[in-house]
Amino acid sequence: MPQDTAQPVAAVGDAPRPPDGTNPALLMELYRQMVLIRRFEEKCQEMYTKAKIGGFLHLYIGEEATGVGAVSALREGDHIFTHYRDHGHAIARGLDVNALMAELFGKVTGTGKGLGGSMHFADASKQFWGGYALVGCHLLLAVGTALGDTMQRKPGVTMVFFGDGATNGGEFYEALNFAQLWRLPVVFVCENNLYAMGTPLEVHSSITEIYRKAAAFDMRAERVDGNDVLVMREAALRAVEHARSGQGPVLLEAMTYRFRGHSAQDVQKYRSKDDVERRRSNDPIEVFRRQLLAWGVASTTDLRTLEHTIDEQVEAAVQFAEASDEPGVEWIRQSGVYAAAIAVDPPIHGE
Amino acid sequence: MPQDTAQPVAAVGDAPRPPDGTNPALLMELYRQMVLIRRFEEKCQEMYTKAKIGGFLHLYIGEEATGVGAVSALREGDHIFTHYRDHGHAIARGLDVNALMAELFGKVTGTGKGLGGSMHFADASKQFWGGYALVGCHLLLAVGTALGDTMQRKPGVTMVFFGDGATNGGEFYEALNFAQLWRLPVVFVCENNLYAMGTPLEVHSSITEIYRKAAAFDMRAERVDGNDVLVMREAALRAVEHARSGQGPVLLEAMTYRFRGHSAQDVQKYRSKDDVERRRSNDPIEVFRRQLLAWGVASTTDLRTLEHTIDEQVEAAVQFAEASDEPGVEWIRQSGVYAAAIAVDPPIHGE
Amino acid sequence: MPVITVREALRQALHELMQDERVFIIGEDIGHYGSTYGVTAGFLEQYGPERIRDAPIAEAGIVGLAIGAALVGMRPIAEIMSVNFSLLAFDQLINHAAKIYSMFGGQMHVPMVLRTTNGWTQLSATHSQSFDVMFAHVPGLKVVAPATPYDMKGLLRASVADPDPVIFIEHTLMYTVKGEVPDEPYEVPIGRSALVREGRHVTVVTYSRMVHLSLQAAELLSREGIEVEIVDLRTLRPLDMSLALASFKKTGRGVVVTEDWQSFGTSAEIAARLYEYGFDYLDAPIARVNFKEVPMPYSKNLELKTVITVDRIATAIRDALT
Amino acid sequence: MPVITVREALRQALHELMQDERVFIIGEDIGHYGSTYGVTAGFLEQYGPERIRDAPIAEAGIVGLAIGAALVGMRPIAEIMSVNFSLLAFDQLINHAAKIYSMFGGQMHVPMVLRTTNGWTQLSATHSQSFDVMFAHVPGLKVVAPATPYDMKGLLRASVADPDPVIFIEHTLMYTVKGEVPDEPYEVPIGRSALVREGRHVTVVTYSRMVHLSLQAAELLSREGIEVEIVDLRTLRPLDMSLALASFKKTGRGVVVTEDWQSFGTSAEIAARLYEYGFDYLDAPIARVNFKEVPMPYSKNLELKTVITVDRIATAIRDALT
Ligand SMILES: Cc1ncc(C[n+]2csc(CCOP(=O)(O)OP(=O)(O)O)c2C)c(N)n1
Ligand SMILES: Cc1ncc(C[n+]2csc(CCOP(=O)(O)OP(=O)(O)O)c2C)c(N)n1
Ligand SMILES: [Mg+2]
Ligand SMILES: [Mg+2]
Repeated sequence: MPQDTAQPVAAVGDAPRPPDGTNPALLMELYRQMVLIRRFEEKCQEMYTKAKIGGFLHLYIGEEATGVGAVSALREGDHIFTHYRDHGHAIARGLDVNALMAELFGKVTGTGKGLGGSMHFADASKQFWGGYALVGCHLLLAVGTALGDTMQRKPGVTMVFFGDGATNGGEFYEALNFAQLWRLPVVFVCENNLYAMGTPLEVHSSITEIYRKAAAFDMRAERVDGNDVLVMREAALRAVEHARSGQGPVLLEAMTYRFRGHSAQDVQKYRSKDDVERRRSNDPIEVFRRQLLAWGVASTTDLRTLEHTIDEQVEAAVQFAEASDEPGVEWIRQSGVYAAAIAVDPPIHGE
Repeated sequence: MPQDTAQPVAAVGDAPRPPDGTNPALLMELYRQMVLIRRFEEKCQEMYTKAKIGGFLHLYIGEEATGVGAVSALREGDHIFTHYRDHGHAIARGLDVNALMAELFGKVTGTGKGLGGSMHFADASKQFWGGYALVGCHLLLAVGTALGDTMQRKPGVTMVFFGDGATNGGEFYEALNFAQLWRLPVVFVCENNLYAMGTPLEVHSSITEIYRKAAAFDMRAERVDGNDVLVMREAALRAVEHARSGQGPVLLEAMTYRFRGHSAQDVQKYRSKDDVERRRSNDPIEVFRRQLLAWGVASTTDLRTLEHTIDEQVEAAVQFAEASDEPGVEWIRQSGVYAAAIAVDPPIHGE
Repeated sequence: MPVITVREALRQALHELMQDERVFIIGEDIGHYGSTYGVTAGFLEQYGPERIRDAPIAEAGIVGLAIGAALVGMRPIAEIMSVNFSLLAFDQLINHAAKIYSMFGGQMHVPMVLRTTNGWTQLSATHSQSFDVMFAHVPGLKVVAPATPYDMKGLLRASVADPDPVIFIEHTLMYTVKGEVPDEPYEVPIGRSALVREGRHVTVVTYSRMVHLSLQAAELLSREGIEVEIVDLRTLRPLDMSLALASFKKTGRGVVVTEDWQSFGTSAEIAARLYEYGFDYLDAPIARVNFKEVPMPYSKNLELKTVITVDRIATAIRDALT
Repeated sequence: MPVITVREALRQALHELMQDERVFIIGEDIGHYGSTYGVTAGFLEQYGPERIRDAPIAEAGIVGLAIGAALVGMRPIAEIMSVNFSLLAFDQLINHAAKIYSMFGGQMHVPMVLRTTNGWTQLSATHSQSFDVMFAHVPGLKVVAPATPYDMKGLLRASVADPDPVIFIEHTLMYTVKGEVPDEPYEVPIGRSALVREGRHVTVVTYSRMVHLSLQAAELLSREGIEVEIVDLRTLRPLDMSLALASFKKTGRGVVVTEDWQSFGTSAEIAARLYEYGFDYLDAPIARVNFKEVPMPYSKNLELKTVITVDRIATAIRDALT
């Protein structure tokens, strides 16, 4: 029965010590990733204002715990798909920050040679199959890699990220049905930040507990506090294990919040400054920082040193991007369109 | 919670007397409709073999109780949408049998002037908005008429028919979400005949209790015996009342079975003759016939007379169709394409 | 006459149309968010959530509901914020909206309008496309793509008044374009092209944003002594070629400028018609100016080489004259 | 060489392709039902449900899963039984399959094939369409539409071998067409047209089922002393016009026959290219023979007036010569 597969909201991790199985090095690594994402995003905003970055820019600020916690549950050989709000997942998966900044600058040293930009970070070598910009439509691709792995008897699990707004489009449901019908190893991670662009959750979805949508497929589902990186990680570990062991897919609903607008263009009419401030007092990075200090995992100096290194890394990424070349015109020829371009006579317009 | 909205399977109507509120005239009318559908369909098969009817032909034989029971719960001002297997619903809604047969013959006296054929019966004057041939996609139109009615403060309820196979496509879910989100008066009737073309239910759907898919939207849902016309009618009356009173949409899953192939082309490799024979012993028309006799609603002679009249009616429909003219060439001009065709220079190809 | 932007012209038209109780707007982020391109900003506050319907992200649903509501007497204006998302509603538009009138023998019709946008600006491959040709190919749809504030207002009103489904294509880079627009209500008829510049050397046939770039190219060329005549098609289906052909008979030389991929794009039909009906006046092959045939690159540098510029149009016109 | 039907040729190709463990087939009713048009009949029994995947009715899902599986090394053959249903998968095809290679800077590619069918026979408005132009318009897709059993087999093999997404368009009225097909495996290259009949008076450019009707028209006309040259394009994207242009230089007269609506259809691009590149050899306007531009009527009588017949082709050719 559907309700059996659903779990109550996990409590914010206010335990007196870190959970079993998390050693200090791991905790510090999670913290490092979260801070790196935050600083990277802040730098992006700055570079956008300076017109070094163009197009749409969707920042992950405020949601770092969700991406970092979830991705930390994966191992090599696993797959990731995500949406246009993809910076956090890419950094958590260890994509090269220089290449990411270069991508935003539209340079040939970018992850996608400057062809994709902010919404389309990808690194095939890490099976990070990319950010996609059609809301909800990439979920089907994720079910496809899981199918491909299964048919090739590979042990990979596919994790796919999307927002609350993505759970009303038909593709979401088609994806869940296929995944459950064929018991494919997919972990669906819904980042419920309470808004789809400016449309509040209760305005766009007939139920506001997204994890319950899995009931239509008898799929295992869980709602978790995506603001707490360790709670998120634990839930993701359970889900990944469930999927990898052949028991089928899982839907995780991570409760989170974005502190910035939907994109750099958003003037945020739909929520008040106060609302955002209230949520900011529960900043996932601050919460985790206090835990690390309380648990004696690190000292204030340790964290400052780390944060400083991160600042330097982000600054270096900007230098790298700035110094890089733009992609060549072959990318607007057929050779940039097809893995195997076919010459014809007369040539295709644009050659 | 989702499970609260779901009801257990209603038992086959084996009551010693007809349910309250069904008078003999109504019972006879339901019987008449079921037999009319059956005879009409048998005649269609015959005419198809004689090449009087072309294209795809999807018969409703075996499923009569579902359509007749459900449609009987509607009143004037209510709306119907259905799929390509639309003959039963059209007859139950009282569309003119002559015009239906003429439509199949491709004649201008047809419901759609011979433009639509078997898959596209319609009668706007009865708010029977038509049969549609893209599986599951017409559900959205049905939610649209319900929205239109609501905005105009009209009391209409929209009933929409579709198969089990239609509940895996994205449109089904989008429709349910919109309907529940905006509490629109829609009754979704899924005719679960256990197959989508030749693909068995358990091969195409991750859950086989279709009504439970409504749980993703907190929508009221019920599984009923669609083989028993009175059980079907009762469930439909409840659903229509629920919708009309502003409490929102309902999903009804009617368990039924088609005795013929998916379409006239189907050689039915996917099920055995025995399976079909077993189900035939529970023929909804026979079951209801026995009830009528047992309840003393009619005598064998009454029923024979009625059946005879129906045979004559169907035969007359064939004569009518045969004698009718074909549609004129204006239907393959722009005037047949647009409610307000716009003349341009040079004219559109085909003028 | 007041000079206002395309955005303002559309807002005026929508405000006027909302006076009709049958009209409502359904789309994503048209209300709470304040409208992606500002066209319906403030409408939710003024008309309320029943008539300004913020929809879930479900493009098929948005269009499907609009069709259904149109069947029962409403005049829905559906909005898909970017045409790139409209692919998700292609079945509803092509298999449903475009078919209902004809397939049921004229019993019912679908007076709905789909407003959507073409456009680009470093939005990369899936957010910079034009599917004009796909809509224009489908009998049963009417396809309108105006260029000026005046036509935006007049054609939007005509589209909503029309009993058939209309695809109304705007352009994200055109909302700030200005022009004269009367305060009072008026309609511009669907299916009528317009002569937007007189000239005698060459005929440019175009529509939507390319009208403005073509006008700029014409100004440039005018200094070189080349006088360009420009026809704005305004509607793609039905396609009124009468003015373009009249001009072509005069000039014998044609340039078609459309902001989409060349192969199997809108410029193919426009050029083919010029050739077919203007055959006796042909002095040279008709040039076509289009996007380079690639998914749009993000890099600004490459993007600017992919799209159409005033210079590219001017060059094509000069070439057509030699 | 053995003479077999198109259906048999496709079956042969698929059986050969299934020898490669990376190949699998996903689609509706390809297994239990026994395949709508019989192409994969018996495959479920032979290859099992893991490789012959009967899918739910979810066209976006079928294509999306195929794309994903292709990314990780599989060679999926997705089937959408009728192209009319493919509109539901347009976003997956156009925004995903066609973009992935380019948008991510060449890091990955999508070796999937979508098999689908055009066709009609009293199936009415929503089951009788051709969207060839919509596919052919999209850079990133390759679009193949063969006419003969030989090409069906050879091009299907080439399509599955190709590293890019290929739309492979069959025709419901062509499965029983016969022709010579070698037993052994071979490939016909994508992007190469073929001269299927030599002649000297007029050039017919066509593809898919219209090749056969054009051949019949040519036979008729031959008796009248008109010798028709026929070019089968075989692939729409990329479009190889070399043989058509070579022929046109000889004849100076062209007829384009395509089984879709004329306005903004495939014949527009083909004609435009003939005009553009064959300008110096033009003797007369190029004729186009197409469907009447209406949703297909059910009535047999009207349907036959809407579709293309051998007679209509012959008449167009005669007219082109006068
Ligand atoms: C199919 C489609 N429809 C609409 C859009 C425009 N759009 C981009 S993001 C977005 C909101 C998505 O909200 P959600 O899924 O909650 O993700 P979030 O941005 O909150 O992370 C919309 C409507 C799109 N990109 N694709
Ligand atoms: C979108 C779409 N996909 C596929 C088809 C082909 N098709 C027609 S009916 C059918 C099976 C539908 O099964 P179900 O919904 O259970 O209805 P039933 O025919 O059993 O009443 C299929 C696959 C179609 N018409 N439309
Ligand atoms: Mg959100
Ligand atoms: Mg069924």
